[in-house]
Order: sequence, then C-alpha cells, then structure tokens
Amino acid sequence: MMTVAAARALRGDTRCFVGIGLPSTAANLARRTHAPDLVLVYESGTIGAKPDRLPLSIGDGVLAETADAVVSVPEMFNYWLQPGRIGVGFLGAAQIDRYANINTTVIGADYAAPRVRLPGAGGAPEIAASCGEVIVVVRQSARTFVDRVDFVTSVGHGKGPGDREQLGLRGRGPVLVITDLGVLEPDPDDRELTLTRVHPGVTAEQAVAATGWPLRVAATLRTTEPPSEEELTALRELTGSTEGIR
Amino acid sequence: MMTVAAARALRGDTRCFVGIGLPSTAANLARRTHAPDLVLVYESGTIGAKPDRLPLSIGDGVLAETADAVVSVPEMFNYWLQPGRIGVGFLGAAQIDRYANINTTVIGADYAAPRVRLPGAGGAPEIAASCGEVIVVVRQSARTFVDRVDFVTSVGHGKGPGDREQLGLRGRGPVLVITDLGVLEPDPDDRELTLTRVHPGVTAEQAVAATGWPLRVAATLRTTEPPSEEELTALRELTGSTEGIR
Amino acid sequence: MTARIVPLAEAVAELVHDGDTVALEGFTHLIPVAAGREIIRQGRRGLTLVRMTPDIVYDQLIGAGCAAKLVFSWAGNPGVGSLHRFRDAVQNSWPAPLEIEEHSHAGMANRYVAGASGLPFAVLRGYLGTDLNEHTATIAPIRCPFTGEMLTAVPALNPDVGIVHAQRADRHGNVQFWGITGVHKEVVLASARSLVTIEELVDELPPTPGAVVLPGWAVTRVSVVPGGAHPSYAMGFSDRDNDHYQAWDSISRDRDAFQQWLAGVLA
Amino acid sequence: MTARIVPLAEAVAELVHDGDTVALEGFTHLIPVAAGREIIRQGRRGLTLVRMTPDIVYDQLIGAGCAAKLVFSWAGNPGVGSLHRFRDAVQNSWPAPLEIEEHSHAGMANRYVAGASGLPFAVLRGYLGTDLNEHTATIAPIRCPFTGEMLTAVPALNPDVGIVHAQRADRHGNVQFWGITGVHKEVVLASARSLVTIEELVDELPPTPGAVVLPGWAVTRVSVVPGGAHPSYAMGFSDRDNDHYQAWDSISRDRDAFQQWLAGVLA
Repeated sequence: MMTVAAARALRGDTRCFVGIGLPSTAANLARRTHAPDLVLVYESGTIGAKPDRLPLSIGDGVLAETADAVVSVPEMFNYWLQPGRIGVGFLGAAQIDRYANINTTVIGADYAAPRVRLPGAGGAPEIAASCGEVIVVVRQSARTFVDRVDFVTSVGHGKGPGDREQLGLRGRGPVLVITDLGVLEPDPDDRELTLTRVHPGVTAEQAVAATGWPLRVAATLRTTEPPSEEELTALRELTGSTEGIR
Repeated sequence: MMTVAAARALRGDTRCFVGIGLPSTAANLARRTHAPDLVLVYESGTIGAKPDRLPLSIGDGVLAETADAVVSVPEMFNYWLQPGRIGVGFLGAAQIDRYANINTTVIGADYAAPRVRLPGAGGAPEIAASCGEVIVVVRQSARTFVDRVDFVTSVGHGKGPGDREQLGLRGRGPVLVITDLGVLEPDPDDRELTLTRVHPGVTAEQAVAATGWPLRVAATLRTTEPPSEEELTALRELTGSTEGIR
Repeated sequence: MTARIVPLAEAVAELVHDGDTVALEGFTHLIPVAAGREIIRQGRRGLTLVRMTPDIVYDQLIGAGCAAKLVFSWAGNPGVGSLHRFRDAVQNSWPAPLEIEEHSHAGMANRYVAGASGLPFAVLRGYLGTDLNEHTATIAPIRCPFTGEMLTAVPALNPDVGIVHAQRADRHGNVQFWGITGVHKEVVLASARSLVTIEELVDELPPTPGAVVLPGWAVTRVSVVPGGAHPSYAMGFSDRDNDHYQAWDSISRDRDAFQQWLAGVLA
Repeated sequence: MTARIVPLAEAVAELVHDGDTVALEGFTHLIPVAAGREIIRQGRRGLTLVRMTPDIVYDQLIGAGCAAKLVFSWAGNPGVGSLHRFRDAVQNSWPAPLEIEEHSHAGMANRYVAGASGLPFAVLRGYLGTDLNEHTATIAPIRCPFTGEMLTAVPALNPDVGIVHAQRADRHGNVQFWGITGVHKEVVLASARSLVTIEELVDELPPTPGAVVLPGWAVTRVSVVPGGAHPSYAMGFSDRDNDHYQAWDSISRDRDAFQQWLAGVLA
C-alpha cells in the first residue's frame, strides 16, 4: 500500500530522483500506470532510465542501457540536482521528527560512540535541499517517528516556518510522508506533520500510537483508495522479476 | 626559421598546448621529426591529436577525429590545463616587454578608447600561468618589443624575480622567446630577456635595433643551426596542404 | 515537458526579445550562425551578446546594430585575422557604441559551469597579475577557507536565451551532438530559455561514440536547420568553409560592402 | 610518459604504502575489488581509505585491519543492508579503531572535482542546516563575492593513490570505460599515483558510445585483471553478482566467519 500510495503521488510531467528499494518500485509503478512520461533519474548518473524489471542497485546495467543520457556523478549532482531541475525526490529515514527532518547517520546521542551506526548521508542532504519537493517513504513506529532526531542528516522543515528559506534551501522540502499506516503532510502554517490520510482498515488511533510525539490528526481525515487491479498487476509484473530480493 | 627553432625546442616526452598558426606548425613539425611522441593538446578540447595536415582552426574536424580523447572546453581548462598537466604552452604576442609580459588586448594607453582593439585573452592568461613552461613565438620589431606593454594580458615574469611566485603562478613562465631574428631567454638572475642566439646571417646589432629597449646580448652568443633537409621536407609536407592560407 | 520542434523564425521570435542577454555558443564547431542571421532579420536591438569566441556570427550581429554589449574572451576571425565590425564598434562606435565585458576562456567556461550548476560563482586559478582585473568588474579575489590561498572568482553566466547548433534530435526533442562539444551543454543548462538548431530530425538517436545527449525536457525549442552552422561545420555532416571565413574579411573590412551584405540578409 | 602495464601484485606493491591515502572508486560499477583484496594480501596498514560508497570492498579492507581512517558519504551494502565490518569497527573498534570523516555524495564528488582541477576547494549548495557541519571539520561556509550569498566549501581530495577498474586499455596505457562512469576520471586525475585494472588489453580502442578515454600519460599503472570488479560488474563484460552481495551479509555479520574468509584470501 505504501508503494501504491507513493506511486500515485507522482505526476507524469516531472522528473523524479529515485533511490533503490521502495522509491524505485513506486516510481516504476507510476511510470507503468498513470504517469508514462515520468522521467526517472538515479544518482548513479542515469537520466530517463526505462527499466523493464526492477533494478537491484542504483547502478544496474539496465539503467544505463535504457537511459536517455548517462552522466558522471559530479555532473549529476552539479548540473542536474543542484539547480533544481528534478521535481520530486524520494527519501527514506531511520528517524524522522515532527518537522520531517531526517536521520540516516547514527542512532544515539553521541556521534563519536553511536548506539547504531547507519550508512550515512549519501545523496540525501542535497536531494532534500534541491528537489522541487520531497516525498518521504518510511514504516511508521514510535521508534522511527521521534520528537527529535538524534542527527539531522537531511533537513525537512527545520524547526518550523521560514527555516528552509533562512538556510537558503531552494526546494519546498517534504510535502508528503507516506507510511504503512497512512499519509502525513506538513501543516500549511506551522509545518508540523499532520495525519491527513489513513490506509484502508487503519485507524487514526493506530497512527497516533505509532508516533513518538502527540500526532495531530486532520479535521477531515480521508482514507486512501485501495489499490486498483491495474496497480496490483503492474506491481506484480515489476516485483515478480526480483522475487526473493529484498 | 622561427618555426624550425620552435619545433626544436619541443622535447618528445611532454604535452604541448598549441594555438593555431605558427605554434601548431612548429608542434606538428616536431612530432614529424625528433619528437614523435609529443602530445598535442588544442584548447578546443582535443588531447593527443595527430593531424596529417595542418589544421586551419583549433577546431578542425581532423583534430577531433585523430585525438586520443576529446573533452569539453570547461574540462580542458579545469582538469587538464589548470593543474599543470601540460608541459609546454606556445603563445604569440602583439606586444612583449623586457620581462616577457604579453599584450594581445589593446594597443594604446586608454583601454576604453584603444588605438587598436586586438582579439583579447582567449586561453593565454591561464596557459601563461599553468603550463610547465611557455615558449613565445613572435616576429621581432621595436613596435612589438616594447619597454612596457600597454596591457598585461598574460603574465611573463612580471616586474622581475619572485613576481610569479608571489602571484601564485605555478608554471615557470616564458623560458624562450623565439623570433625571426634569433632567440631570447630570461636572465637566470633578474629575468630580463637576453639575446642568446641569432639565426644564420643575423647580427646581434639587427636584433638590438629591432627591440624597443636596450637589449642585452649574452656574452657567448650562439648561432642557430640552419634547418636540416629532414626539417625542410617535413615542413613542406605539412604546409603544402594549406598553401595560400595564412 | 519535452522541447517543442518549431521553425527557426518562430523559435527566434518566441525566445529572443529586445534587451535580452543572448548566448550563441559553439567552440569552432556547431556554431548556430543561421540563428544569428534570423535574429538580425527580426531586427532585435539592445542585446547583450555573450560568447567565448565572437567570430563571424557576432561580427554580423554587431555590424547590424543588434548589440548593446558584448561579453567575451577572444574576438577574432579564427585563422584569418580581425573582426572588423567588432573593431569598428569598439574603436568608432559604428553603427552604435558597444560596451564590452572581457574575460579569459577559462573564466568564461567556468562562468557557464557555475550557471549550469545553479551556483552564483565559480573559482579558478586565473587572471592573477593581468590587467583584466582592473578593467573587468566581474572578476574578484577569493580566499580558500582551508589553505588561505588566494584564487579568483567569476560570477555565473545565466543568459535569457542560449542557442547552439547540434547534429541531431529525436521527436521528443532529445538532442545529440558529438565532435568538439565546447560549452554546448553548459550554455543550454545555464540559460533560462534555450534553442537548438539541428542538422536532422530522427526517430531514434543512434548511439554514437563521443556523443553528448541533452534530454528534451532540458531544452526549450528545437529547429531543423540543415547547414545552420555554416561557415563553421557539423562533424559528420559538413566541413568548415575556410574560404568563407577568408571572404568575410573583405566584406567586413568595408562598411559599404558590409551593408550590401546586410541588405541581402534583410531582403 | 605512458602508463606501464604490469601485474596487479607488482602495481600494488609499487604504488600502495603503509599510511597512504588510497581511493578505490567505482560508483556501483567498475569497482576495483580485486585490487582491494591484493592490498589485504600485501598486509598494508594505517591506510586512510577514501570512497563515496564504501561497500563490500572497504568492508573487507576494514575488517582485515588495513584502515586507520575512512572518508566517505554512504557506507552500506547496496540493496542488502549494513556493512557489518564497518559497523563493528566504528561501534566496537574491532579489529582496530576507525576514524571517520563523513560527507554527502555531492560533497565527495566535488572534492574529487577540485582535486582533479588543481584547486584547493570546491563550492556547492550543500550541508546547510545538517549536523554534518558540526562533526566534519572539512566543511566550511563561504560567501559569494558578487551576491553575498552563503554557500558551502569543501577541500580538494588528492589521494596518494587512486584505483579504478575499467573495461579496456591499449598498449600505450590509454584507458577506456563506459556505462556508469561515476567519479572514475576525477579520482585518477586527482591522485598523485593511479592504477587502473582492466578487463582486456587491446591493440586499438574501438570507438564506443558513452565511452570515456583517459590518455596513458595521465595514468601511472595499468594491470590486466579480467573480472577484477566482481561482485560489481563491468558493462559489456559481466553482470552484477547480487547473490554475492547477499552472501557477504552473513559472512561479514560474524567475526569468525569473516576471519575464515580472510584466511582464504591470505592463503
């Protein structure tokens, strides 16, 4: 359901910066359903890749073979991401806070002696800074949705309104946080993440319980449309070829 | 004779940054005679070009077709010239002074209202700054060899010893000024250009008369070896194909 | 989101307006000369013209009175000599005064790189000790925050319109060019609007050694103009017309001869 | 002045010394894994390892105790999960403490660009508002001298040795690679010494779409190592061995299993 909800969030007239895993699945699903013109951009340097099967790494040969253009990694970040040419960026998170700031670096207060050492930043800080908008895709739990992240790897809405502008971040930042329970959106005024949708069969209470801060719930809480036959079929086709690979 | 003398100055184990005209002729002559491994680099982006005939512009197709690699112009200047990967740079001059500073911008004291507007800098300032060493090739006359250039387009030895180091210029700067009359070299101590060689049939007095400042003459003035049969033949082969083009 | 493919006259009318900053690029190769003549035909005025090597294409625009300012690094007729219309404008303000902003090739190339990268400036080892620093306002010293070393900064170039010639495009407006690629990619990406004139429109871009591809969504307009780079060339399609560069010397040397040439263009 | 073509063991012995700063690059493709194992075999110690994506190749070097410091931007097993030897070193100092210098991809890529360009630093829009600024000393603010805007500077990376894998080289040591080219060119040009391991040595490099060529005089040593990128791949020669990346997870998860693997390498 996360994947389908993420796919639906992608319009066809834009470029999408995708990492491997769920974002890649969602973007490819969107391209196979309602957004055939969606341009997939992978940080490995492939622009306009059209994989027929899901790639297993952002560097799979199929991406280079099917791309409109393949560029070096410095060019990808400098000429394509940094100037804001990419409309949507997908990010995951090990921790995310009420202003959608993201941590993928360390768990634990002491950077020098972390409880858990995570992979780190990768392309995320600049994706969060420069893409037109950001969609965060992450499973919802009180361990992940924390009041304050242990480390700000990628800036969401900082400490609230005006922070991005003050920092000189040119993209709009996270506009959607899609979880296995529903969808959160920053409040238009104070930017705090608010539950605006739940997936079929999920209650607001469940989402609140799976959040490490008192989660706001929108006055009019909508329910996500269940996956259509077309979406499920396309998804099966995509994932079929990578069965057994996580 | 200028061309032959310039060609002889090129060793085979280096890379040479060449502009069109005499430098290109000299470099190609060297490659066809004593320096077959000389790597020709043109600012248009061709590295290791092996033209069979003299190109008429630095962008001739033959350069791209015969090059080991063709790179963009920003890459040529940033990755190849700027770090000092090019051993020798050839420069011409509209004016040159006693410290081998070069003017290719304007004749006349007033930049805003020049007596003669020249083409300008092109790649010269950074060639003069970053090549391992620079060879200047220019016809000698009191109008060209002036006490002080009207405009410093490319820095030779500035105002004397230590100037290049102080400016942070990493190449050694002009080591030879080859003219139609002979060869000038900067004095090892005070960097002032000194006549060290005359071409066959030329006297030191002629060279002094063709210089706008009191030209120093080396204690032991040598005479350039006349062109060999091999050099003349190779030169004829090269220029034959571009007869009538200046 | 893909480049619309339109006739040259329509593309120029749509993209180039009086007073715009316009960059026609192509480093000795793939120079959009036909697009330049179309700008003359449409009588644009007050343009700030940007180009590393203003050669014949800008000598024509300057002589025709389209330009108020020139931003450049080397203004000559390659392999021939001077640009007489450029000289006449700078030395005698004919047909109009021409303001100049003068750089080196390395500086101009890096200004396009900064423009394409969404940065306000670029850093290079350049200009140190030259008189360009005194006369060009867009050159500034900058200190390395780690080593303390002094280097040079130049501001980004972000033209209103960037125009280049290329060998091919497909029907989605994906553009392909090869050979000497110069600053083609940088000027298109640095400009608010872009036009690429091409030799041929194809259904599929054949993979080609040394070829650069610009996705159609990064290009504003594409126009099919075979021979649009003449007298420069398009590798694989045409050769450089050296006689034409020679001939321009005598046409441009004399104001009357030039105005006859201009009348022919405008006719 | 052209790269000497020598066996891998000889090249590594010649170029890589204890305490060197060494960068093995290849962004998901053309990763010089065999060269990494040869460094382990030769028992190098105290290395500063530099790499954007330290994956299996650096997990092995770190577990084997070759590294004193790691400079990186993303340390994971792509598509699988964590790098257990890396985590064990950072969290438990096993087999030795590992100092880390952490950047983003954009920062690392630009540090290589600055290194290849002979500049002391690079400028980017990056790190603003992140905690990386607090913990990484090699990140500094810099102001645009023209607009006053604040941006970020990172120092150049100039490794003692840069190592990459490529598809081909000719007998002059001219190197050719294509597909995803990552930071291959930058790391070779930024490094004082360089080694390129290749799939095959050829008499002539066939012109190939998308291929980058590095002239032999810009490369120090070339070694013929077919399959030298396994478990990553060399486009046109091999496919990515995803099962191997999977398998590494269980080998690296357990110190004993890893030491058995290591014994096999050293045997």
